[in-house]
Amino acid sequence: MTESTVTEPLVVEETETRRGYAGQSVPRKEDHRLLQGEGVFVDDVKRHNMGFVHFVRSPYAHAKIRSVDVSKALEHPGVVGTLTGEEAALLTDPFFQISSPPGAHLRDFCLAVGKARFAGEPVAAVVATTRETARDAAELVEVDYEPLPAVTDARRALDDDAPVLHDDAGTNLTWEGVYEWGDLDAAFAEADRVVKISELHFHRFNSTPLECNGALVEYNRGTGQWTIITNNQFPGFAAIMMGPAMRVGLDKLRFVTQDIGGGFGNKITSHPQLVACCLLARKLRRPVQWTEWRTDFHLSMSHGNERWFEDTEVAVKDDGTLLGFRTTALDDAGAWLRYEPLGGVIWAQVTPGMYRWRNIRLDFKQVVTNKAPCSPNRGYSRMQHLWFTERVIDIVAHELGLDPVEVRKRNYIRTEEMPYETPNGCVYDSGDYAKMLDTALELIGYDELESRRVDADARGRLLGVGIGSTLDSGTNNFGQSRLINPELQFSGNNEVAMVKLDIFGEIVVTLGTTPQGQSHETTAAQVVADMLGCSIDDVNVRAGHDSYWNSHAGFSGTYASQFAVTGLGAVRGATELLAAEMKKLASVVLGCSPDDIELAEGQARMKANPEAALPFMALGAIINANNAGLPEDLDVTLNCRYVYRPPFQPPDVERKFGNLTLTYAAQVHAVLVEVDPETGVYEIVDYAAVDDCGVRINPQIVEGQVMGATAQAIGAATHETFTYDEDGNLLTPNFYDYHVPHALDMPPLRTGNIESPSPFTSMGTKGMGEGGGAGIHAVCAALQDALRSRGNPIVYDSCNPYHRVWELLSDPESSRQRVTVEPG
Amino acid sequence: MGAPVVISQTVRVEVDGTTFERAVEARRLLVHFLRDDLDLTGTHIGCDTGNCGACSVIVDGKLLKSCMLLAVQADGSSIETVDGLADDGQLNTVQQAFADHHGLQCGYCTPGMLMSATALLRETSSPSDEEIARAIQGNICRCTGYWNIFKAIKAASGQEVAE
Amino acid sequence: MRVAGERGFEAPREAVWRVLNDPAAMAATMPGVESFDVHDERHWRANVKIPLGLGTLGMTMDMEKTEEREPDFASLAIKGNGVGAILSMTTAFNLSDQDGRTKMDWEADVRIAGPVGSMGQRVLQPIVNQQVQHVLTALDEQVRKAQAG
Amino acid sequence: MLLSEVGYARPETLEQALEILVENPGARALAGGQTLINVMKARAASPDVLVDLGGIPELKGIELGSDGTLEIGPMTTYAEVISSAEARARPILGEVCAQIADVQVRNRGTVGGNICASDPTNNLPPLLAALGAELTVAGMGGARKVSAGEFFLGVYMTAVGPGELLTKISIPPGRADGFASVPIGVDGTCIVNAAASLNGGARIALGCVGAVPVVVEPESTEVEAVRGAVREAGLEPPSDVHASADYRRHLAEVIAARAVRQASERAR
Repeated sequence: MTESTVTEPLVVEETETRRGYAGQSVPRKEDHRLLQGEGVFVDDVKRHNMGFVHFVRSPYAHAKIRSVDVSKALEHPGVVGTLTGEEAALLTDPFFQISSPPGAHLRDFCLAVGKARFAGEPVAAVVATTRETARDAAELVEVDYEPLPAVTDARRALDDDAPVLHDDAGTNLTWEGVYEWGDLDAAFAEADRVVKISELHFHRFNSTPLECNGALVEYNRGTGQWTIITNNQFPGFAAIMMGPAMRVGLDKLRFVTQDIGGGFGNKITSHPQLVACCLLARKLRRPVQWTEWRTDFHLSMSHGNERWFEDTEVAVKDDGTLLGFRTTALDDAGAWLRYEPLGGVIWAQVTPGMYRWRNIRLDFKQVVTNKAPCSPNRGYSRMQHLWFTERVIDIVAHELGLDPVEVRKRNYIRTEEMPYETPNGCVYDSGDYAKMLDTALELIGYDELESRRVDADARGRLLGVGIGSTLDSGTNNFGQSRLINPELQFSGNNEVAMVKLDIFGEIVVTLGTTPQGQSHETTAAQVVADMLGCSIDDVNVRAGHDSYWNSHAGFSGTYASQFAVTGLGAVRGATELLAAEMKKLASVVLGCSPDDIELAEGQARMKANPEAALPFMALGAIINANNAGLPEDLDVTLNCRYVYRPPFQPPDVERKFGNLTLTYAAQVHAVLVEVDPETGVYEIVDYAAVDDCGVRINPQIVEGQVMGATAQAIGAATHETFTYDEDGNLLTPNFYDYHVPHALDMPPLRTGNIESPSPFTSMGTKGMGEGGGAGIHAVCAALQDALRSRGNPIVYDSCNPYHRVWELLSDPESSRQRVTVEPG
Repeated sequence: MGAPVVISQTVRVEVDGTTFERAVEARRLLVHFLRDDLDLTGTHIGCDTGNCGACSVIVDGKLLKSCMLLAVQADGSSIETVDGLADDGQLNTVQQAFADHHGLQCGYCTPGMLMSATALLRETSSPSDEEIARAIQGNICRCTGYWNIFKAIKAASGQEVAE
Repeated sequence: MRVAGERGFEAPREAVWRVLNDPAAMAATMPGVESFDVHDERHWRANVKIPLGLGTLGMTMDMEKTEEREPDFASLAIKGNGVGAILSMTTAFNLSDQDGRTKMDWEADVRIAGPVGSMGQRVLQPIVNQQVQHVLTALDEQVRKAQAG
Repeated sequence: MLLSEVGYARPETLEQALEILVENPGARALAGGQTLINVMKARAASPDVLVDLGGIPELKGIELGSDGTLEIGPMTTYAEVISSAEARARPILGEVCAQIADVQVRNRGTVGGNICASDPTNNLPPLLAALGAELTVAGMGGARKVSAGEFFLGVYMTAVGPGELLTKISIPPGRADGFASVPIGVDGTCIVNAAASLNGGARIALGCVGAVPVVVEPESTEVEAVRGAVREAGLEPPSDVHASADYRRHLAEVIAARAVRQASERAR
């Protein structure tokens, strides 16, 4: 364990959380409203006299904006006003940039100013009394564009003749960093073989939450305050971005959310549109409502990072022992750095993947291109890197004629090595990867594999098996942002919860998070009910988020696999405080010491004499409504707020060394595919997903997250891709061409679970839900295995639609040219 | 005398047992009519190409996507939506099965999913796995991977479900 | 997308050249032309309604003759602006004598952006090919007319 | 979402419908709307008036003639074809309709709408071309019959001219039919599809490889003969994000052979 990890401040006996609700699949509190269509999603909210916002979007991927003329739109009946980029540039300052120079020099406003940099970028906004009228009027806005050449391939972005997106930066290379740990020269000197892989490509896609972005914004002229009802999933970040840009304090921005229709990270970077709505609400003196439609979302919002891995070299022994690797990661951020370049460091949370190699060099370059801006997507930045490490393992095994299962087992970090410090100072808290692999292989029927190959062969199909083993690192140390920009004053992490006992004995829990299906109301209630010894039905967890509740801190939100640690850590802390106050109050009333009091069956009672008991209702009533005669020095409010703070130190910026996340959930997936060699069409015929996220508060909810992550990985591996043509037109702008898995596409799934409690969290839980994209790699590996008899093609892309499989079948050689094996 | 060409007209529909009458533009989609004009926001919108099924409702006994139908085309019809499934806050069998088997996470696709399940179970009392998948092929869910939804619908039909 | 081809005309090169450089004649070759204005011998503007079975696609097309080498070569840059689509197109033709007949080698690079672009290339490419064929057939017609009259 | 302003009419007779179409050159027939309304959402096409054919009884229904000819009203939905006893006279019809999109679309989408949309990815245009269907097109001046081969003129363009409507789809008897496709995901949008009919000579129609179905008539039903015939058809398929022209050309051969195989099995 490194210096940076200290034991948790909150110590409670294991037994207290092991009995009771925690660990049980109790029914979800959220379901009753959602199943009746009574959830409140952002587009469900209405206000008197609200206007509807429609954005005018650039049809060009790259164009100078000579002029924007809104006069015809303003004359259109039903139109109440407009906003242009020029106005925005006067009324706001550019958004704060996370990057160090040259990325730091980008001037990013809520609407395009002077230049459009991707097709679909908002250039102006129109507000009208109906949705349809707003769109009609948007078509009347006359924008005079001067089209410019576009760059859509990151590999061309740094060419001398490549068009530069941001003159302020002067280059398309917005951030670069060299990461090196261990002794590469020694590793390559020791190697029996060096496997060289010229290029691998992780494609562009995102999780496409079914609900797109939206907001309803009201401006209070008297207080100068905006109420922003939105489905943004990280209000803390949005506020930090918006306040300075709008030149107001953060308390002038009230964020309100109830139900969110999926997020997966894609709803973190809606702050530009939110600023546009704020400016319109103030300018037009009425509430404005913005709903993003599917095509808008695909064109302009939060694509996952596309990444190229160039000139990879792997040092390996003949027995398959992996010594180290070198590679260059070229990351395509799209046109703006809205959350980037954090992707330039987040991957380092899982630097060695699940493996023991100690010598690693990765040159990270991030460029901007004329495509939609990237933002976090389930598995953010780690997924790309883990896909790379998994591809390397399988290509090495494949080329050295070794069994991928054996190579994994030989190189997996061993359970007895846990907690394991990675070459860059991260600490893998616990796990048993080899056991997970065995479980996955058993679930997939690995023993009958050969007979299944024969059977498939008889049907003219090629069977392939693939393994994907990944990590879901949870609870960020935001100090890692300093590896991107040493000037940044962020570090650690936090989350808030408040728990109170109300006048009629009702327990009210308020969270700082913004769940999008992760069932926080249910799991929080399980923990609270267990700690207070009452029924889960007596625990009311408020739905959603409201910054007026004051139950949030800088990093509040729902992202980066952490609720089971940060969210529940805060809930535990607040409940501990409340329990102590309840005992103290009861001891005063019953005339004993707080230590004589226990909380059970909805009462505070004397351990020695359970007859002497005060129901919670009595406690609530005494403090809130019947407090005369209580001792003056009785310091009890029955309304407790706790800020959970994980034990982090800022990382060593020079060595790029330190603990970047607190917990490491693990996934091992195994998949069987059958390929039709005539067409390249393939089918996933069996799938096994084994997960280990430590102690599970609600197994059914955890399994649901595993299933969801699996389905998204299957979609990404097979058909989901944001593909652009050379002019920067998005060729998959909606669900017609962007094919997500439908019911009939789903393979049979078997799930398995292993529980390795985290030593670093009070309940042994680990953040989970992102899943690490194990399925993306598993499908790639299975395809490569299936095509072995057809000229040994190398699967080099993370997305393999039928046409790519056919290309591998019809011309295996060109893919093989990417790989060479040389003596060490 | 030919039929008149109208830009807007009064539409009268029965939704979940209540009759509504509103003047509406011919161009307005049924889903916007339900959500914006009738304030029945249980029915959702997840795409703009008729692919996702979040807006699925049952019109005169037929399961349809209310984003591919003009409100004026629904004039005189009887519409069933998610808002009408529960009996005074009491979840019906299908809703309860979705809760029991964790057939929803964010809950956004759920209203459409429930209507598709409802339509299926009316015609097929104990559907096979294949029939269940076919019945919800037109409903996209991004959270669950459908597996728990398959379970929920099977259980709702009274069949054994392997846990 | 790029489309190219060659076409023969039963007419001398000069005749074909004249038609190709006569705005009025060219206008007659374009699908669904509603109005056609000549700003100068290098700049024309046409309002067209391209017929699609599901409705028509209205566009204002600005054409500029970017290069001209009489009597065999010319190139045009065309910018179309419509509600559903933005079209930018460059096209060039090369005429050569073939014992009395005239051979025209032509090529066009068509780019479409905007909502129509989202209909998918498998729909757009056939549409473009079809409109090109329409233009070429109409051109034949115009050349014959010019010969006759 | 959010269509442009549009007029709407719901005639009760064919005459009324034709009248409106003639009086309003910018008018378009609205059948099931499962394509047209989506195109209007994208505002890629904006008709001035929508003529809703849903209220015209004579455009609905399926009849099986004594000679085995199937006569299908254009406003018949896919679901009605699937469940129609008469339609089983040509089983491939119901089978192919059952592969179209999903329950909701099959409940609303119509046979007439599918072929009049003439979207290159649709299933029915190649199927009807292969089956040798005959289509009746009516205008104020009366009706005319068009063979499926001549019906499809381009993407979204058919022999149904301004002021005209498709009023009937006639399908000759036969059972030796086959259909194969490579869709994006089960029942998804087709990358390439092919229909084959062996009722007196082999006729194959390929979809998604051009603006309209390409009809190929191989010498024999042998795989190589079929693939050769497709090769010689000189297809020029579009390239898109799902398939290059080369891949579509290759698939066309394979899929054609599979459609023929299915048809041959039924011929026995």
